Amino acid sequence: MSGWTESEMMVVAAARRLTDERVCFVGIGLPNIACALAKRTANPQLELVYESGVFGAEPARLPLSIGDPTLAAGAAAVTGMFQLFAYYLQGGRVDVAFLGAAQIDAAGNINTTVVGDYAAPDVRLPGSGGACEIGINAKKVFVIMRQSARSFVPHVDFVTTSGHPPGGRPARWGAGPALVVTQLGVFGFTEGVMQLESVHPGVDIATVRAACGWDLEVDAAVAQTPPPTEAELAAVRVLDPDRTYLR
Amino acid sequence: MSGWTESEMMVVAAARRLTDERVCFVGIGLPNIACALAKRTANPQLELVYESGVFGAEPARLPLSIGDPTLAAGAAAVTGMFQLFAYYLQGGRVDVAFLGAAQIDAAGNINTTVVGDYAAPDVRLPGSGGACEIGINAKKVFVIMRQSARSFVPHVDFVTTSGHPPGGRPARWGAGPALVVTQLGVFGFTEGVMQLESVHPGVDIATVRAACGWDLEVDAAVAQTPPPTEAELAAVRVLDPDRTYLR
Amino acid sequence: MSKVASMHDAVAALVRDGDTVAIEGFTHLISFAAGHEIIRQRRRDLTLCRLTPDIVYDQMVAAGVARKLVFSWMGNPGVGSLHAIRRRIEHADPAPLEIEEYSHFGMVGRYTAGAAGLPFFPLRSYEGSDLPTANPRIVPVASPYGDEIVYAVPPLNPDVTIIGVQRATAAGDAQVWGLTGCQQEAAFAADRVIVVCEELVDEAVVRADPNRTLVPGLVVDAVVVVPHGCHPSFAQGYYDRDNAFYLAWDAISRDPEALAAWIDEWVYALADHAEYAAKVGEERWRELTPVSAPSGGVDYGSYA
Amino acid sequence: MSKVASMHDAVAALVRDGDTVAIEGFTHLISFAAGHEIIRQRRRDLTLCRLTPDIVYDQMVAAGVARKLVFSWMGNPGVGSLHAIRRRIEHADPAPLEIEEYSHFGMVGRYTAGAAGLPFFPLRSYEGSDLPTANPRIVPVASPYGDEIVYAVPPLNPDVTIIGVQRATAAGDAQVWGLTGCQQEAAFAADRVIVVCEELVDEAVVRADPNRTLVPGLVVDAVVVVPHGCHPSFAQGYYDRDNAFYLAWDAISRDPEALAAWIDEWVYALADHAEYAAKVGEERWRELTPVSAPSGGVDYGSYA
Repeated sequence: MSGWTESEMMVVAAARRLTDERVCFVGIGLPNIACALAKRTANPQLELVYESGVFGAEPARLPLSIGDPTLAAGAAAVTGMFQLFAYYLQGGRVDVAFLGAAQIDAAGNINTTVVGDYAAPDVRLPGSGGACEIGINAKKVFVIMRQSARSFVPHVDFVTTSGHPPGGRPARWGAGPALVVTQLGVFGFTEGVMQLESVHPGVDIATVRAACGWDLEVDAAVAQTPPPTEAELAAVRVLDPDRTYLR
Repeated sequence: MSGWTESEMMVVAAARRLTDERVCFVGIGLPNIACALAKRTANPQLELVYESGVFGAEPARLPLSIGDPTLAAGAAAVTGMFQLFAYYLQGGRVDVAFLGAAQIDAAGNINTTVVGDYAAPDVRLPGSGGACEIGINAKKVFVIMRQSARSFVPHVDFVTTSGHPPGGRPARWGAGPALVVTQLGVFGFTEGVMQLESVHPGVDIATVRAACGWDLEVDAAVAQTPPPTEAELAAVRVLDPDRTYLR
Repeated sequence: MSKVASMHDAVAALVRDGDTVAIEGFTHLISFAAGHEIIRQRRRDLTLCRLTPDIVYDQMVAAGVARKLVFSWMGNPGVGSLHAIRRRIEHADPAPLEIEEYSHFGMVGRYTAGAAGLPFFPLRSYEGSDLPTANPRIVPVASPYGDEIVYAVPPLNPDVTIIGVQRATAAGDAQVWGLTGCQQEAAFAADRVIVVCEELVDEAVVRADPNRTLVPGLVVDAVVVVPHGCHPSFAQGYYDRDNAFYLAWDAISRDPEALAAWIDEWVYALADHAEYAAKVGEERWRELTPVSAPSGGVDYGSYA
Repeated sequence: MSKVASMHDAVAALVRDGDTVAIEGFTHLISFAAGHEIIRQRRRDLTLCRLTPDIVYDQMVAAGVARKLVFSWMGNPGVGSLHAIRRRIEHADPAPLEIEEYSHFGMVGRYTAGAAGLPFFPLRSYEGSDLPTANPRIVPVASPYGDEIVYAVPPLNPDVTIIGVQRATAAGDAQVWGLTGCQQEAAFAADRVIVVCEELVDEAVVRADPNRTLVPGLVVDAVVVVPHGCHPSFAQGYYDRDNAFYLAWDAISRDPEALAAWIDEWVYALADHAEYAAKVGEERWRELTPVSAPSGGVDYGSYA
């Protein structure tokens, strides 16, 4: 069981941050795995909410998407998307939302729409899904994504989900991004600017800085993320035994 | 079986008008009985819609209110009131609505709110219920009510549900009232003004005029409503065997 | 984790003098048991909200718990008037009663806006009606597309919503069949929610059919188990509306002394709804119990 | 009274060149069978609407049926991209594809406004996002109460909505369990509706559990019975998502020739979905069939 991949460290670090949360809105992609892991490790009481219309899921396997039948079967409630977005999300019942991102900038602006120009894109990404309103209506937003100089950019090409603008986030925008977990480290926000909170074991600060498109200031004494426990790794590998999603 | 009450003639005459309709929104009170009768006589295919959230009811007994459990049991669909009002009614799926009224005037304005001044009422009536929006969103509106000089008034004390204003009904108000059935006769609207279409058997025109608060013009050759058939009366009396509701 | 409480304790903890309270359920699953306990605990100055104030609100108003009524249709359904409420509105007898009046979809829209965190809800109603004059909170709003005008109603966020349901878990996941009215919206719109269930069931029962869940435990503060708790209204599949009581209420409600005596006998003299149900008597419950009509089942599949 | 039709006849009668078409179902009950028949009948210039254009829309776009896409999330869920769609957007290869983009709740709000006859739907979204710049149909709207601003989206009324359901009657009353997405709103918003069911059931089955009815026959024009009609997506309780296919699609979709060959082999060369299902094979269907997990039942009571 010793040794772990960067992806495994990333989802383990993300799952841990859900220890004290109650209601978590689960985004598509990596958040799906991180939250499924949290439910099996850090916080079995966590209430998982999916934009597909599920509240209180108890997934019996790794959900293959946010609309997997394992999420509906055995859930506390399954409802239409209107009710899910209007009453659960917009009504303020979600403590934390875990989102993915293709690009993020130091202000926490998230881009999942397009690389390059909107009208003539270099890469057309999936788009908002529910992320735009989730980022506004959840009490706080966590992000999990792979970090590189191409994904951690000075300015996102397109703001899909709003971060912390200069001068602060207006109250009606909600609290916005509070945490970013990558394969290299964990980031928080101080006065609306992303800061490295911890680096994962075996990662040096130069690597983190190189995988960041802006000049990231890092305290030399930055903490190290505690390594995955045996129990955490075992749970990850039960979820994704063939490493289909966590290479 | 020979002989019938005024109330029986009234609901029979009302039920017949649903012969060619498909989807009927059933108001509280007398409409409830008239529509239940229509379903058993004039039009067994009639789809009954209730503001309580029922579509395609097959009431096994006279519903005691528009929220009777016999309406939900065996219906084609039971849904929340949001969906019922938003999608079925406001979405334009209702062919005809059958409403009751405490007061009506020659323009078809309906009052179910108050007799006297709103702020200091002589008689506080139940209020709109769904009638205000039903009157706007159903493709047409039928009314069933007891007629007297106190209920057929020159001007209603309060417009709960809009009739035909001078100059015509604006398009966004919908078509509005098309028919009024009372214990004395059947009324239609010509250029937005109520006209007697037929008198019930045994009722003379003077009685109809006396039971009208405005100077009702009546053609001396006005038609007579065909009397209830044996089958219609039998169906009425199965619905209300103790004459609790149709004295 | 269990939120199960007695009705006494739930009302004592969650319903406060001056609160805006909604006991919802459209003709179906009206928690008379909760209304009676609010009377018993002598709450005062409540703003009572409900699409259809019916007998339970007539009783509560007669007992003096309310200063204001927010509603869309006020009557004894299928029978006639609520005379205690009428006396207060028509004659300020024994005291005035403030009213705030909408249509049904207006009230549904208000709960919907309240549940959805929206500052208003747009609807196609009120054209040509005097209601917006009587209630200036009903206002026109222009569409940002083209020149269409619709009407808006403001959000309604009760301090407490109380709903009757057929079954719930100890955590408050509540399932309803038959008429579901606007209980979901009223519950999500509220600061506090009391679920009053006919039966307490294991979590496994709810999780076997999650589409049936109308209100999740997430928004529920207390679960009160009260068999027959909605009498004389009904619980689909459990008991019928007690129509004789609805008919009888007309005479009781017309006579203030008879009404006061009824409240004394059926509310104050009884400790709780169990005593009420015993007083109604087994024979009546037998008469009100419908013949079984099972829903059949569906298969969700197990995806492990 | 029966609306039962073959998929060929339903598409031939109800889907026209130039139509705005929504095949809805959020990951669940996506009618691939209908998408394939639209390809087979070589419809052109469609505006395809859907919260989540996924593989079936990639196939339809690749086959040349669409001129425009209206959506909120476009991808191969859990896997990656839809390459045929990306080629058209990124490189106009082999032709441009117009897009109109919202968020999920924006699309849900659009169907809701469309179903409810509202000129707009208000929602709390889009603050600080570039989406309103990219799509000028997303506009701010002021609350008529106080000075709050929310955003509005315009109604979406498809010419045709096609939904997959687990069971329906010949009259079109359709019942769904598991994820219900926004099929109800999309159906009520449409001019024409095709219901594609796994099973045709007697009216008595539906009427025994009317709360399960998502879409009434009232709004349905054709009922098409297609077992396994949503493969490779899933039907709760009937079959699982065929994840191997979703994973395999990535490579197929990246290669225009492989994609064209796939459409030839799996759509054009087959007369209908029955042939498709036979070609998938009994072994695969066995693998995808979940273990039974019955819902249990409730009692509605008989009130005669």
